[in-house]
Amino acid sequence: MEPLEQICSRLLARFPGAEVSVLPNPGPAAQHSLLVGRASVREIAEFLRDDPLLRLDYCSNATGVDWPEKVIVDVTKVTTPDPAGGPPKVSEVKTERLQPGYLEVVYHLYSMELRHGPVVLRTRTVNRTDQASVPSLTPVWRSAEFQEREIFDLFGVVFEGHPDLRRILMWDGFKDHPMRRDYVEPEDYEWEPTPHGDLVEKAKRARPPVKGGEPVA
Amino acid sequence: MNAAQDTGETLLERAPQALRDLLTSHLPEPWRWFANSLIAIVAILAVFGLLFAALTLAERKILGRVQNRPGPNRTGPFGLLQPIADGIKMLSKEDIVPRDADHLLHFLAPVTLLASSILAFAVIPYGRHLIPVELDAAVLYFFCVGATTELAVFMAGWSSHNKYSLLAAMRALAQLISYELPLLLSWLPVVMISGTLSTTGIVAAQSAWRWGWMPTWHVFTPWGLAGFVIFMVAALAESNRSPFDLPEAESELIAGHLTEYSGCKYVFFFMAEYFGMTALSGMAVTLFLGGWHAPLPSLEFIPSYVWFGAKLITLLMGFIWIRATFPRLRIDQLTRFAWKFLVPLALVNLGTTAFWSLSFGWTGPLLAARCTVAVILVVVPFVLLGRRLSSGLTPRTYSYAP
Amino acid sequence: MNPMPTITDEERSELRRHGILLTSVEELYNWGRSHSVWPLQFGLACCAIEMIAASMARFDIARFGSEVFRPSPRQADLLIVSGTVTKKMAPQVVRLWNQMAEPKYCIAMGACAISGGPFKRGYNVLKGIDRFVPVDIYIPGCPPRPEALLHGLMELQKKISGQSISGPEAPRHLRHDTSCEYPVPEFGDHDLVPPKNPEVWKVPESPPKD
Amino acid sequence: MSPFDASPLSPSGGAHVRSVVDEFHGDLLEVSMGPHHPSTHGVFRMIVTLDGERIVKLKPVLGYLHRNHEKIGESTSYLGSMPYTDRLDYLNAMTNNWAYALAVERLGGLAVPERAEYLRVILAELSRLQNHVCLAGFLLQDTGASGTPLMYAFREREKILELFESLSGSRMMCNFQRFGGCRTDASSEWLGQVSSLVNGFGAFLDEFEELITGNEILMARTQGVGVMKGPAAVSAGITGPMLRACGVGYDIRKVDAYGIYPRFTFRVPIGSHGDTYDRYMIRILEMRESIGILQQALRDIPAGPIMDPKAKLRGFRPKPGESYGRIEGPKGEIGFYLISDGSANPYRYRVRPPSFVNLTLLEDLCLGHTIADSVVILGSIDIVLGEVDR
Repeated sequence: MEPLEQICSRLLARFPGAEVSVLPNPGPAAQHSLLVGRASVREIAEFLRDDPLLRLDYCSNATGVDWPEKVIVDVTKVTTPDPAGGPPKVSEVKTERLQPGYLEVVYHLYSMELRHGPVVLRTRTVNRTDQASVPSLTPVWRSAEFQEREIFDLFGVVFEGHPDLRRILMWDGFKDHPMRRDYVEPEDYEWEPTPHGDLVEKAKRARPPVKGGEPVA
Repeated sequence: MNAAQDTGETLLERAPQALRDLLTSHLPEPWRWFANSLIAIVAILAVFGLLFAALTLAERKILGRVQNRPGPNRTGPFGLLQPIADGIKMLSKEDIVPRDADHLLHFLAPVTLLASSILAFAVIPYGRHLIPVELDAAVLYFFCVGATTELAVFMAGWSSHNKYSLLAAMRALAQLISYELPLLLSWLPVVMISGTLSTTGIVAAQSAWRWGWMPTWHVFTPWGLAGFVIFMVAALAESNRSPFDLPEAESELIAGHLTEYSGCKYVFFFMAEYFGMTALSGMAVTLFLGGWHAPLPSLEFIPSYVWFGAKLITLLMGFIWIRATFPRLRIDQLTRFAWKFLVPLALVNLGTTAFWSLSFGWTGPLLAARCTVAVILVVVPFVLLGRRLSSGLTPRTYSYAP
Repeated sequence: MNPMPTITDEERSELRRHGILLTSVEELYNWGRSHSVWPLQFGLACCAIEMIAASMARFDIARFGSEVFRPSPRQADLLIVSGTVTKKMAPQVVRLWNQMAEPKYCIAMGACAISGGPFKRGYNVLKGIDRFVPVDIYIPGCPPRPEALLHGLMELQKKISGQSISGPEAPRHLRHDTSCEYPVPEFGDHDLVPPKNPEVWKVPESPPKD
Repeated sequence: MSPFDASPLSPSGGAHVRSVVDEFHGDLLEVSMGPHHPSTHGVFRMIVTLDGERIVKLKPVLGYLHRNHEKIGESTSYLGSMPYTDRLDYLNAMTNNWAYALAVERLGGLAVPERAEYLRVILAELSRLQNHVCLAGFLLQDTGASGTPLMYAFREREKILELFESLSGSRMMCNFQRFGGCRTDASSEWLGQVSSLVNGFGAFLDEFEELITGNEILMARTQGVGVMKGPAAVSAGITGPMLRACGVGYDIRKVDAYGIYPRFTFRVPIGSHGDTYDRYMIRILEMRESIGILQQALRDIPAGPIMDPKAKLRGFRPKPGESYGRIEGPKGEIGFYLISDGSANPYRYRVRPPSFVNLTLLEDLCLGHTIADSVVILGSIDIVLGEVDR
């Protein structure tokens, strides 16, 4: 299979306005990924599927990743010359900036015909609340049908154009999306005999006050 | 019932009769008839009730044997008391009637089913002198009573107010009506040959010996063999046994029409299934296997009811064996099998029987011709229809990826 | 008049050894119930495979008369909760339990059915089926071996044999002060409503010493 | 038509929500099969709309065994997730372990000693044998064969489980593979036991096939039932024996050549009809190939260490990055997708379960068939709910 950079440049040539970039994977696995903008992900997916050199006809895995907003601390060194003529004073200035959170959908694509892969395709939502939608790739690969429903259920990514977007694993009246990192699960640990760290803490919190016993929060 | 004074009759042969007479001989005439009938009813209920218990155990034991395992062996010696434990439990279990069910029909279904299956026992000759009711149209009566089961199964399915039960009821109707026809057609030849609808008459027609040792049972003629096989297949379907146990198909319809039945009513259904199976086997013995006749002249000293019992149990074991080994058919395949295979075969078999009956007097080389023609008339349609039925179904060969 | 002579259990078993069977309605009833426990054909997760294995040739639950796995709850006596009960599944399990005809028993098979087991931390995992259904026998293990299930069945038989028809020890279905129907929980926003049945399950009074 | 002319939406309407219109104004019956049903292989549920007995609409409902595997995996260390993977596809703990170990090894850049690779192959193929033999038994059970084939299948399964137990200490939940090798070494007696089992397995398969494969009822129930076409299967991401039954010879053991599979000679059987019978037969044939692989592996297994000395099990903190590792499990492609942020727990832990994706085409396969067929088709897909719902 041709290298990912080449695919990326071919894509840019084919779809001039598209946002396509290669997102490197720093780990030893070296499975780099194609980061594609929401707007053009459907066309690019179709191109990847139908291009005779790639023929990525098989979408093996589709999954979501939650990247909540986080505070990134940028440290810049500021050098102020010492008025006394000594060595210049180096001080660190910390600026905090808020990286907005987003949800990411990752597709692992293989070719059954040409027997190569994987090409990792990623796309991102604008944020995690009101604009958490990306185009559905189910019309391109049917195998995404259930997996996208699962991502919708557990992460809350809304797939535009999905034929049957309903909750799949949780019940219909369920609120929230439990795989998000800030999901607070209902606590009903009344009793926890095994020392499971945080479980014991949760159990202690939920325990009813004991008469004459140790005070329980 | 007059006691025929055959020469070979032993004391044991007359024992059931004698015992009854001992009990009722002192009664005045109308009461005596009443007592005699009552004793017959009690005897049938007792014998077949026990046979039902033994059969459930035998089924579990034989299934176990087929499947490499011991089967029930903890309840009593060798697990012999297992049916009793099951009975105690089932009869003492809560009886649930679903709120939305049709209460009257829900109650009537098992009762009707059980009653009609017990009624079928009335006309089967169990031994030389053992027949509860001597009817001229006994065979007709038997199958009329048997047809009531369809009604009862549908009642059960409809009244339960359960979708699975309803589907099962639809299946049951389709299945039972489809198989009623081959069942009826399969015993018509017997009536044609023996010229009577009375079961005792049919048994009597099979009492002679050919060449001094070979019994003239109907199953030993070409048309009789075909009729017997058709009868048994249809009987399997009529009694909802595997591989035709579609109304009760566990893997699709939970327990079919039984889904909403618990406790005592469930036992009734269960009993009726086994009673029906037993009655149909008993009728098969009567129609095709020479009734209570011994298979060899030298074995006639053994009482006739023992022979009847032995043949009956052999057939019942066949039912169990089939259950242990076959997958289940689908409903369309099931009806297709009845209409496209069994019914034509049974109709051809009528023709074969007519030929057999017309060529009654043929001897010498003509006798050989008679047998050959009859065999051809049975085998050729069987092969042709069978081939059509299973066309396209073959084991396949597989290739390997490059 | 003398009161009816009573006979002790030892005497009775002594007599039985000599071939004299003395029994009472109670004993016969309990014997019948305990030797014909038909389980519901109902599997949840990993433990279900071991439950199937227990009914297969090597372990053969049929020896105890229990191989009749009935698919319909109406005809079953024993609910084997074999595996993780999720919150989505819990109402179904309770409903099945309600659909079974008395006398009925429940075995919690495996760590998950007892307490949530390894999946206790899950947001969708019920932390023990005994929050909604009264459990007769707990079989620990993940999953318990088929032998353990057979042992659980034997313990259940012992438990049934020890019940008396009347009095405070009577089984549930023979008493008038208890209901045989259990409320089915409903789906809430995050959890079941209610999360437990206080009639059946009570928070342990005194937590164990840490 | 080449099997790769992928069209994502099948002619039957595919992924679209079907609205059912009954032309004859007859009543359609909606039946909810499951989550408690004898033949849904666990707590699977199908909402089936029936016209008589014919299926006009079928909607699978999942999640009754959703036990939050992925969420738990994200708050557990890399080593701590290994026992949880056992409980995904609880028939095949060994292959689940391997897939997870493979993903972590890629994430951390670990090597695996040769003897461990051989052990993995032996255990994976044993796992495949017992999975396929169970599937054959369950499938026949679904056709109504009152338990007999299942009993014979479980007889062989028990023998294999005994081997697993003597090696790992547990019958089903083996927790045997580690990233960088295996947990315990196999003794030569154990290998001898495997060898005698493998040598006898062919005879068992012959017996089993003789008993049931040629049965006309079985053929009538399975041939032409639930036909799946190659293009639809490729697009729907069907993998494993199901995919190969419709003529696509895609086997990850050959394609990815992970582990030491290139060293073995084996063939990949493919079907031509794509129906339930093919799915059954492909598994029988795969078992025969597995016997060959096992014999080669048992012959060639070298002595040596079973763990990579550089692998650190406790407190394993891979560098930030991500990896996707997949193997050919008995049910299809089982993959693990891990994202590391450098801490002791994975940032994202995702299982790509084969049975879950294989269910995608369930409705298409069942439409037009009867309710009895739907049970058989579901049986031939070979789902395990622990994996479908996770």
